Amino acid sequence: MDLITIAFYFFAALVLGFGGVVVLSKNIMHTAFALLFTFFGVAGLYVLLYADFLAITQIMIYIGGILVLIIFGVMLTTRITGVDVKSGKIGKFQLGGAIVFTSLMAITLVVVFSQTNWYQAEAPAPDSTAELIGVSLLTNYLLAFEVASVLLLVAIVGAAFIARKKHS
Amino acid sequence: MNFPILTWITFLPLLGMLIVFLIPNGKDEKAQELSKTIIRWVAAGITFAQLILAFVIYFHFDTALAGVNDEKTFQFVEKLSWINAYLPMVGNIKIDYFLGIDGLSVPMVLLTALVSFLAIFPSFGINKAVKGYFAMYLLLDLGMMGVFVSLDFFLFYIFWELMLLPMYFLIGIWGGPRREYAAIKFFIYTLVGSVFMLLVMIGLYHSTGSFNILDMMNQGNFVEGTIFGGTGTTLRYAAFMALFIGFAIKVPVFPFHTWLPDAHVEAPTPISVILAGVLLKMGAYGMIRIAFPIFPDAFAYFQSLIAWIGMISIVYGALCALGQHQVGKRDFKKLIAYSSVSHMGLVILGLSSMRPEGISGAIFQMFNHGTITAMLFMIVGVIYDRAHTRGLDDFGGLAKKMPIYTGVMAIAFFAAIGLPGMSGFISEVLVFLGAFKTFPVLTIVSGLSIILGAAYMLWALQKIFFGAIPEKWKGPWDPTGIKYKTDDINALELTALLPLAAIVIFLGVYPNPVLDLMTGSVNHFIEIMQPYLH
Amino acid sequence: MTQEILLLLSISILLVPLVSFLINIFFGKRLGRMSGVVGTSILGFDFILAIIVAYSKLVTYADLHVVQNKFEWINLGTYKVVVGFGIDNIAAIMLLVVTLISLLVHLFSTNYMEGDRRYPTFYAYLGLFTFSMLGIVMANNFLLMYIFWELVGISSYLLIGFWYEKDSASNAGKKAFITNRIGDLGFFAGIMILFMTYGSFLFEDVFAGIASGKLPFDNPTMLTLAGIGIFMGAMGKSAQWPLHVWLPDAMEGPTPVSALIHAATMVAAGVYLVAKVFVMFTADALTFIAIIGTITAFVSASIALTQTDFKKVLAYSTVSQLGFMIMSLGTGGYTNGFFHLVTHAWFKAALFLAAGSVIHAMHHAMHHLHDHHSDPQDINNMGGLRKTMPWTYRTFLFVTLALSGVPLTSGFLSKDGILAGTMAWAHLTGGWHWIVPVLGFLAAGMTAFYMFRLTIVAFHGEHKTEIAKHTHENKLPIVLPLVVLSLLSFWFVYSPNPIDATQGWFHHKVVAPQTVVPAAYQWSFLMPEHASSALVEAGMHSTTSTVSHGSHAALNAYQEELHHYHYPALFLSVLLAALSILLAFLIYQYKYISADALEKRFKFLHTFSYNKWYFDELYKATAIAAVLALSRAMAWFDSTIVDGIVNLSAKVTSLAGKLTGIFDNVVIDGFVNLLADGTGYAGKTLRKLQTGNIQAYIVFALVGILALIYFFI
Amino acid sequence: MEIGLTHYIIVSALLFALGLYGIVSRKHAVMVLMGLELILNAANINFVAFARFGGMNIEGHIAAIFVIILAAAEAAVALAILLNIYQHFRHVNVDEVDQLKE
Repeated sequence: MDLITIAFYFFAALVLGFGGVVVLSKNIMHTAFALLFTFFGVAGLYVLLYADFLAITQIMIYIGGILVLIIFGVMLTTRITGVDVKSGKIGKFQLGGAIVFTSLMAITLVVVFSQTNWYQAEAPAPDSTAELIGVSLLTNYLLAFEVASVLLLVAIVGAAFIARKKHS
Repeated sequence: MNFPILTWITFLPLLGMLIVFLIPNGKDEKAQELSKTIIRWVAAGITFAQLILAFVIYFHFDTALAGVNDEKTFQFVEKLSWINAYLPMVGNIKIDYFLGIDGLSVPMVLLTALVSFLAIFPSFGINKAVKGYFAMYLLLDLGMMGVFVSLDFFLFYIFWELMLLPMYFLIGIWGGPRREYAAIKFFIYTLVGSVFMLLVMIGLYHSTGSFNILDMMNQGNFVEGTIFGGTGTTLRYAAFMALFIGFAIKVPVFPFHTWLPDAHVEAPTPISVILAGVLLKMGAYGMIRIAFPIFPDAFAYFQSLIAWIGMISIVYGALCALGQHQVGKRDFKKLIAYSSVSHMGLVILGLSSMRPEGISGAIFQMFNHGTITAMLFMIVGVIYDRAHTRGLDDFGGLAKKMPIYTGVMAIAFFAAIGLPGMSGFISEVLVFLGAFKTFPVLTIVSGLSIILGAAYMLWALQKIFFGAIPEKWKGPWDPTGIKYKTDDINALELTALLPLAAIVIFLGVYPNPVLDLMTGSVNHFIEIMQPYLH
Repeated sequence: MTQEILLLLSISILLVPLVSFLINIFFGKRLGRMSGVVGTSILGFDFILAIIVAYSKLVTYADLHVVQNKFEWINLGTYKVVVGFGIDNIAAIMLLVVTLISLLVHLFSTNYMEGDRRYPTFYAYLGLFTFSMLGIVMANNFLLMYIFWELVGISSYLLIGFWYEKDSASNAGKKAFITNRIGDLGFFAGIMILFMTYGSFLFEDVFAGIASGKLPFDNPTMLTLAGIGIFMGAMGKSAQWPLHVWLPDAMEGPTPVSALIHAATMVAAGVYLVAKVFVMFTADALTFIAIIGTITAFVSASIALTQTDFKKVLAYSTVSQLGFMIMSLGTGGYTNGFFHLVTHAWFKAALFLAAGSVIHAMHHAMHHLHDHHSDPQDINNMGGLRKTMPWTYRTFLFVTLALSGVPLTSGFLSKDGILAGTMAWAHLTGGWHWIVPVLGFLAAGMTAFYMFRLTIVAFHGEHKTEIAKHTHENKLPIVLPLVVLSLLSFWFVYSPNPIDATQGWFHHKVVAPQTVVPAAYQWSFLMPEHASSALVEAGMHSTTSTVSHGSHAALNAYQEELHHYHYPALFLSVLLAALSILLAFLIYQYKYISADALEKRFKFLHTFSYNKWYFDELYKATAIAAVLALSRAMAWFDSTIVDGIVNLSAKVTSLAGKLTGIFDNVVIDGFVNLLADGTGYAGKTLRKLQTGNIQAYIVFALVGILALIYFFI
Repeated sequence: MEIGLTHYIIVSALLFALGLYGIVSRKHAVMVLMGLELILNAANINFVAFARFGGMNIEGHIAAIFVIILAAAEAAVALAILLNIYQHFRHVNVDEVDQLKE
């Protein structure tokens, strides 16, 4: 077992373990913090996959942005002053269905993924992907890039518009 | 040129529809009026842009390239694979998005753009469901343009059907008192034609394995043993006849013409303009683009029958038009509708001659009939808007009241009776010269229409404009002076009419700008047909 | 002057009146009264140009048959339409005639049309007419000829119906146009035959083609038919029987228009056309032409005898004289026919303008007397105008003499030539053809009679009404054209010898071209004798470049015969004219013979003539009624039978629809309802799944995806 | 055993399944959103893994970046909607927001 293998299993465990906490925990604040660690784990996996730029992005945006946003959401929509910071339960029938079908899905995916003979090609590890991504974004994917920026703008404006207090 | 100009010119109206739909209706009355005005001008803008594109096409069109059955010499070609799928039982279905124009279609593209733009102006008077009207109008425009630019039979068929629907609503909703009857009649007639076309289209696909019209023209592509394989078989004759009838209904020729008077009488003015100006041309266009070159052997077999049909339409239409002076309600529009039958018969006669002057004349006649009849219907619309009647007996002496209007009207009337110096004369002469070489006697008989045409047109001119003015029209049209400030034709109506008048006169003196477009293609077309003619 | 400049000038002559038309139609309202001055001065300029061109052609290029250009108008690749303009001798002379008469009419109208509401429009139409007429004159091909032919027709239509408030005027315009169109159909058919055979519209190409022996459909009858077809165009325009009915009605137009269009120029276009294509008529076609001309001359002269409307008399006289010209051409008298066209143009224009002068004066007098009911054109309302309108009377009398064929006038020269020609022709062809000169002489005699009847009743004697008493001589713009035109009717304008025109310049410049028709189908006496063995060469010779002219031309049998008949015809016609004039004086001036008694005695003939041989009624009862009935029947057929079938099929379909509907309801619907009920039940059950809960939906989607995955793996 | 593509994608598959379970089983809307984030991350892992083992091409990374962008936008809008729902219903329990039913 070399270092990479160890690192992989560590990060995989991090991701799946905290992922499990995210979906199973009753306390909404716990969930949020578990999500933080899940994202960290994913970032670690990225590093192992030579995706240094993405790893940084993952930490910056997910942890710095999205997670904070989610926590804000939790704060704003849950009566913190009250006791009920927990998520309510759902019906037993539905819960059963959810468990059965998601595990079925998991099994199916795992079986399919492991049995498929994927196309693979060896390639040397690049020095840094940041430059490559930057060049690609401003050449081949310029349009998509611009559209994405417009999308973000629209999302911001739209979110602000939807969330504003209505004076009625 | 990489710019997909044909796609643009065809689908611009779609953009227009979208914009029209997005314009809010407005809450109070003032806002509603504003919204209507905006919608009208958006439609005008879109069709004007289309006209500009048509001019771009005109100026970039290379008259040296013949087209017809040769994909390489088609121009502005756009060819994309559209549907390419394997279906169990049917086999491989391959339909292309295949657009292109040659000398046979370019005059029609120009005409469509021109008439669609100019007919917007009479549409300004429509006040009922303006948004729907202009949306339908633009959809109609799309369908018409599509028919003239598509080179894939399936695509052609889709545009053909696409144009039917808005027409049905335009007549059925915005029409006159018997609009439902007329709309349904129009719809069913055309649908019957379409069914014929569909059947033959499927048969052709089976025989050639392609929906490409150009491939179908190549007789070598017909697989032996399939339904339309071989030459001169009964099935081919039947298929040709089915196609011919399908197109003839649209032209329309005797005896498939009775939808036309009803549709014209009931349709609102701008729709009559489009109907006569563009729609009727599709039938004849379909014949030279599809029916004749795909089944040249059957054309040769039926050539004299087609000439007969043309001759009968010419004389019969003229006689019926003359008869309108004596029976029925003496409806002005009906008169012009029958004159259309007569004039379109001339197109059929010209096509049947299979000679360069005859076919050029026929295509030119299609163009001219488009402009002249568009003028005539707009002219009827002008007095109908004011007097709310189209009866020939209801008028008289308008020349004194409306001198400018009378002048424009005289141009249109004289053009319709084939007066030299007007474009109609050139095409009429070319058709007659061509047809005379192939069918001398029929041509002389058709020539009777020269006399009959003068008779019914001058009669109408006299009824409406000369003599004494009836008591009820003595005063101004609109005593309040709000809608009609002067008694004469107003600037908006003149805007629509004057370009047409200018074109009619210009092409009458110097027809080459349009004739040159088609010369190469027509000659090539005849070369293709020649081996099959007796 | 080079040929190019000559042609350039000719084309300017053509376009100048068009400029006048455009100016007056677009700026007429602003010009107001000035439009008359503008129109007249433009025409004056045009006339000067015409003099230059005509002189240049007749003198400088006398050796050249035609000065012409050609240009490609329509090019259809394998197939070209070449047209052009050309000036030959007759065109040069026609240019003078048209522009001068048009100028005089413009001048005349400045006074005559004064006060009309549509004064500028009138000048615009005159310009349009002059343009079209000059186009006919200059065309060197059938197509342009036909085009201007129609344009002339339309300008005539507009001018006849100028006072459109009157139903009679707009009816007359319509009648004229449609009658002309009938002729034009024949004209066009002829053109189609020729174009199909020779592939060109140019006169020279067609003639060269005929001369080369190529015949339409390889059939000489078709050549004859083509000729007759083209002649039909002439019949329409020149109002030949049986298409003559429109011309008298056309008098509804303003009188200057009658003078310009319906007397001097447009109606002469038919004659001009026949002269232009004279060389291609076969013997049969020529005979047909001669007979039509003769009938026209005789019939209309007989009608003119009894008419009481001033202008109607002149109109029938015009028709009759046109018949003379056509008759002359048909009998091979090319020069004399065209000569009569020119001389007739002057004096008939003068007659009409004089009529206009009289009507104008009558109008003024009626206005003065506040009389709005009398007919200012009825000669029975006139009388004694000699005293009140001396200049009009003098000129009128002189041109009446010219028309009657009295020596020392131009009319004498030309009419005598025509009559001699018919006699020569009848002699050479023999048999029943003698009827042509006989009727010709009769018509000539009648001409003198009715013209003097008109003069005496209108101008001599006492004033028959108050109105006539109050007439006054008109102003200079009306009188001057009369004087000019009268001067042109003197013999010395054409020939130094008052009894023999062949010595004059006219007969030297206008020489019959040699026929191109193959010898087998043409009168042998019209064939040039020296070249009868080399027909083709002769044909080519006459059409392509030069025509030998003057007295050195090879005399053919016809010309020799013409010489023989010169004096007999001369004496006979002078005698007839003198007798007729005498008779007129006896009846109307001195009243030795009572006109009423004569009328009663020959009641039938009088009614027949007075009612114009009932041609209008005949046409109305036959051709027009038939066409109208046919069109009515067709319209009925269309709306009842054809549309009936359509509606019937619709009804049958809807009936079938109803029947299948019943079947549907009972059988199919039963089955369908069963299905529907089943579906409905299933739906109700399944509806419970539609909880509206997003998470439940996701679960369903999940199930679906899994199912798909398992299905495909 | 060498850590290869299969390992990564199995991790991603399991993460996906977890996210799915989160979406389906949780009541609180924010938690549903978190489940969604897990699914997106699972997808991203796939992208990057395939990019790494399919010849080190950059396209996978680009796709992942766009997914992140989308996630950010989605989170913003979704939370805004949540706030709205909260104002309307005074709670954010998805199973009780069943206006779609009718």
